[in-house]
Amino acid sequence: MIEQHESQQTDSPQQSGSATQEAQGEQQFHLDTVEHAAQTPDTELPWAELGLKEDEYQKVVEILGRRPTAAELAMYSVMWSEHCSYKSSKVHLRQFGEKVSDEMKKDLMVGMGENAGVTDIGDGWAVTFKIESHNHPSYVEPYQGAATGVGGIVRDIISMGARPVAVMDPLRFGAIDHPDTQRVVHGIVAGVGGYGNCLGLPNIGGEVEFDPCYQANPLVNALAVGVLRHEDLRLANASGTGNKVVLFGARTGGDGIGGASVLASESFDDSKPSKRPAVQVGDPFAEKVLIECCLELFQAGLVEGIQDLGAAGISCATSELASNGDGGMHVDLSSVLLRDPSLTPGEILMSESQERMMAVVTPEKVQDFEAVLDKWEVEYSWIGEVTDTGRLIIDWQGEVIVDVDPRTVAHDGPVYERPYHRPERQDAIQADHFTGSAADADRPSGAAVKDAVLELMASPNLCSKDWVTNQYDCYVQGNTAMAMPDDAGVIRVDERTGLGVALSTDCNGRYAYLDPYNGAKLALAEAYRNVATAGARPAAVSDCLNFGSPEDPEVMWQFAEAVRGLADGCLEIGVPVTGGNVSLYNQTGTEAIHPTPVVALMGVLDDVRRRTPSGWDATADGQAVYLLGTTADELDGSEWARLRGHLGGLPPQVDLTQEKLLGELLINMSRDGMIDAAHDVSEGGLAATLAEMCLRFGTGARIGLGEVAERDGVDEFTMLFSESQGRAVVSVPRSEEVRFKDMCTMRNYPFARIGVVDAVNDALDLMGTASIPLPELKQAHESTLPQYFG
Amino acid sequence: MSANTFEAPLVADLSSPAPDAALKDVRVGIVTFPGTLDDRDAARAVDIAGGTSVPLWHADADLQGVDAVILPGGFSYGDYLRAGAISRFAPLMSRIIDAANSDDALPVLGICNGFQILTESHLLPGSMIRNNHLKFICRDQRLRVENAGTTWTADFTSGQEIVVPLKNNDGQYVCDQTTLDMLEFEGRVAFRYVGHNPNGSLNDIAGVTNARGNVVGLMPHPEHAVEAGFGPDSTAQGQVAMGEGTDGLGLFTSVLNTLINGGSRA
Amino acid sequence: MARIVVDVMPKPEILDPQGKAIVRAFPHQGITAFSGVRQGKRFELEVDGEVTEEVLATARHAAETMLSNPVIEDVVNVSVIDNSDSAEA
Amino acid sequence: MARIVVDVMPKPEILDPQGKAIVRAFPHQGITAFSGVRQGKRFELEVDGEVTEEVLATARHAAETMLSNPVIEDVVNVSVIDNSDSAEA
Ligand SMILES: Nc1ncnc2c1ncn2[C@@H]1O[C@H](COP(=O)(O)OP(=O)(O)O)[C@@H](O)[C@H]1O
Ligand SMILES: [Mg+2]
Repeated sequence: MIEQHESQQTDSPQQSGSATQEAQGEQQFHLDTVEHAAQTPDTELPWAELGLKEDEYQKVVEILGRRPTAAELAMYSVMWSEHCSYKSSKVHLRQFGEKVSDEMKKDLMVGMGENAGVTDIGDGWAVTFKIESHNHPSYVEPYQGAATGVGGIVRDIISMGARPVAVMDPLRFGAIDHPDTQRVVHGIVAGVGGYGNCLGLPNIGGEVEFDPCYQANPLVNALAVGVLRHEDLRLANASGTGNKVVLFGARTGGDGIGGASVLASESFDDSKPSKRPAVQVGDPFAEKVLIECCLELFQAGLVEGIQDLGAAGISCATSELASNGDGGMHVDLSSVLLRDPSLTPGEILMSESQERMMAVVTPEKVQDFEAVLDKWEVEYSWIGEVTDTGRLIIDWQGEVIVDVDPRTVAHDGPVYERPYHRPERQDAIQADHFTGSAADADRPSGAAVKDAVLELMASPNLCSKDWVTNQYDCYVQGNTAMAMPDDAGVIRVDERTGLGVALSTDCNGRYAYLDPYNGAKLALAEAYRNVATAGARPAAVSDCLNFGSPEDPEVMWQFAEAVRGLADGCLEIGVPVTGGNVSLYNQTGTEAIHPTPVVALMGVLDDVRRRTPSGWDATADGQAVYLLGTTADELDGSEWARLRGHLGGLPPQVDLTQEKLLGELLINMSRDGMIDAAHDVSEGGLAATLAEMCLRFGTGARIGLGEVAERDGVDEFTMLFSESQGRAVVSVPRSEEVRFKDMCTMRNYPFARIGVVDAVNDALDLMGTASIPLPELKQAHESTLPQYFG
Repeated sequence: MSANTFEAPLVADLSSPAPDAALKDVRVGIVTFPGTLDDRDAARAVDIAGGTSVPLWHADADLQGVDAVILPGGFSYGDYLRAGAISRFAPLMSRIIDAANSDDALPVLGICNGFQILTESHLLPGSMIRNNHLKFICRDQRLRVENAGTTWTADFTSGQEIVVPLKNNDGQYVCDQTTLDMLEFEGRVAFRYVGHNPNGSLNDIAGVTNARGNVVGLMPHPEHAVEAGFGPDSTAQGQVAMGEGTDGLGLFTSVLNTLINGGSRA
Repeated sequence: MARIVVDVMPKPEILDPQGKAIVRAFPHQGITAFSGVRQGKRFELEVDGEVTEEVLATARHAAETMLSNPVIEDVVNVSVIDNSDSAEA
Repeated sequence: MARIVVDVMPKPEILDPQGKAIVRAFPHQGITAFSGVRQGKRFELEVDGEVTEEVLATARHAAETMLSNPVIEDVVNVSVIDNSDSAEA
């Protein structure tokens, strides 16, 4: 790329640069200063190579009133990239801020737009959480891509002033038997574990799905949650003229600027390495130290504002800190500590080296600040100070190379109204129902149901995920009240009172493919249900929207529909979106992934000891098993349809008013001790729910579905495998049955007694149909991943 | 408790206060190295057992007069080079090594990374290498207490089984044949894996003790099985309600009781 | 029995957290002679018969495809150790 | 700038799980020339000035005390690489 650029542009700044360089002797780079830029308006810059469109470049020129310097070009190009500026998605994401009621805002301390949203959970405690993608890097180098994905999201949480307390990892892989899936699965799982385990953050949940649409496009979404006292809240702003700006943590190297090596044209030194690493290597140990160091800084009140360094590195941190504060900052880039001394100023501004933070410190606290960093042996350098000029000015070896209004870099990026339209094939897709299709030829009945359930529970998407989750530490910190394989992860926040939070991440990409609007609502519904089954009151949403190319109007339609659906859904169910992340261009050639809007939902528990497990144990012997909700023929997009190679029709109906009602029931019943176990019905239908509840603690049940099937007007097969929403299975102690039934009746929620817990027979007995011995079920459930991955 | 507890053993005049109050006077230092993860968990375990936890910093030169020391789990220095290899050189480690080897026989427990630090420091024989399956593993593990005569196992009976979490990358215990014979002959295998050897450790060894029984190291994490609701789903007796397993508590009560009832068993 | 040695190092431009941790620990041991450390891997492949050109080619192939990750590592050496009992001193 | 190489290998009598996994994976890649694999570590120590006997002695000392654990590992090589830009080929 470099050679190409140099040979093409014989008239470029290099020419004049060579002369200057000779004159300056020691000067290694030709420095494209602001002054020089003003004098050489006609110089061509490699804006296209840096990913800017012509009109975007013209806008930069217009903003500055001159051509940008090479360093300014570097800043604008990374900050105006899709990843940093949300230029394709912004117009849609606005709905998350618009479709909110006052009630939803009640507990919101920090909403969208900051590093992560913050929710008041009472008693002076607040919780911050966010989910982000690291999809593309994880395909290139699975271990490091996944590891640095975890590292990045954790830094977002620290930058709010919070202590990170847990992580989660929704993952999507290609077909389980595809040759490349081995590499990707091993690398990504080891990477998530390698980083998270080393940070001492319990992994409390996530997802694993295999589908050919994710071939060459695995999804690695990472969630981190942190807790803080209200008074410890920190924001990313640089205020207080004269305050010092410090960069600390790892040194800056050439990481993550591979694609932008075109900037090497700043240099004339041929010996300069032309290769910049395309892959970032994480150093979880450095990040662990950084966490403890930051927490000590917060505790001692030593920082005014703080910002993590993620995408776009110093460009992002300086322009965001400056534009969110008093609006001015003066930085000397020469003081940045480098791992690779050959980096040019533009590269330093763009570098995405991991494990770095930037903070604003008042002059009188500088010494104390340094003492804390020295204690933790964290490297730092003071790189500038806050000014009241309204300008972000960056020097390099005594010369001004950047002089911009920081808002224009950080906030005034381009906004696209990308065209979108409903795909023509969507009607045909939605008309192709499973029931009655060729794939629906042989519905199992009678004794054959046993093999059907075993096949379902052994399938890649419903099999036990232990092979993955056993590689994650769920115990560290000693506050994990619940984790895999239960419906939600539960973390204690206050050791005295037991106050805590529950989290779940969910998305069914097949539903979203059939109907992106309702697919997004269904993801929300499932996350909501999972948190409520755990006994927690849903409080806040974060999302990670994984889609194909926004330049494809049909993909853009999927995106627009999903955002509309999620925003409408959140308003209906009364939980605000507090932040999230968009990942576009997840496609190979013209084939986009299924739209995958992952919803992460956080709920609050007054006492985490009261959380409800997703299965019954032997002490529950004889307890009544109830099904809440009703079942219809909704097999389109189901796991059963997937087993038979079918994807078409319409996803299950979603009624968020009903979901909310169900949630309230589950929360109240848990609090009042009316239920000992609860598990929602989702992928795989009632069959999967019952199987999982038996397998949770290895205790069986006797179930009769005849009556309830008759009530709902469906056959037993549909009863077992349909994925109708608004359902959960609970076990109720005999002494509580009257109260339980009264509560359902009072709230007018459909319920049916479908059986009893049976600790004696060691089987899931579908009476009159089939009996499945638990050892056989367990074997089927647990063998699949080890069989493929060892 | 101030001054030097080794010169003035706790036993001396602790007959009057209630036993609980006496335990409270035992100060157990928990060392934090850069990258230590389970320090707060170990401190919580000591406090739940009735003692008083005292945070210690690896770079300090002073043991603050603690009566016992725990080197907790984690990835000190990222486990770079070898697990425990860099921490072993911390200033506080020299103090701990001296005190453990001195006549006062300071009780020292190394859990997981702490165990690795103890072998790197040669306070305990052998070493840990990568798990034989090459993966990090987190599971609830059944163990047998083989030696109930150490400072850290006195509240158990020999042969008693417990269930505590195990979580590590490098948990495979190895040593040469002579050392292995010696450990077995002298009864210095403190804990053994039961039912399933999770990492390929020689002779199913999960933990060992030094000859005097004051220094014990083990790979599994007893501090994650001390508080009902936040531990394993089972105990050695069988299944319990979710998270209710507290079989690990015995290690922490052992040291407190041993110190109160007459110092270490040197 | 002969052995082939394969040496793999992290690419120079790639962060090497292990090397970094070691070089920062050295001064605490009074070791100040080294300004940088990088940690790589050394593999010893045992060959039962003779080390022919073909076997060496196979070793090079294994080094590039399995023993190293070309995205972040370089194979810096593939060579034969002759004496079978002790490595080069 | 010169570099000193330190090579550390697991002791022959100690199990080497990583080497074992590699030798088992080889046949799946059609590689059958090797009957055993052992994986060790290679350290490159950067020396700013000249590599004196003293510096080399320090390297040996570091190799024995820190870079290897004598219970499970042997230092099999401490030597100087001369050219500063590329490792031995
Ligand atoms: N990658 C992962 N990391 C951690 N936990 C996971 C992962 N994948 C699945 N799990 C856990 O396994 C359990 C089953 O997953 P899933 O069937 O997707 O749950 P649900 O249907 O309740 O959303 C849940 O507890 C989930 O959190
Ligand atoms: Mg669920």
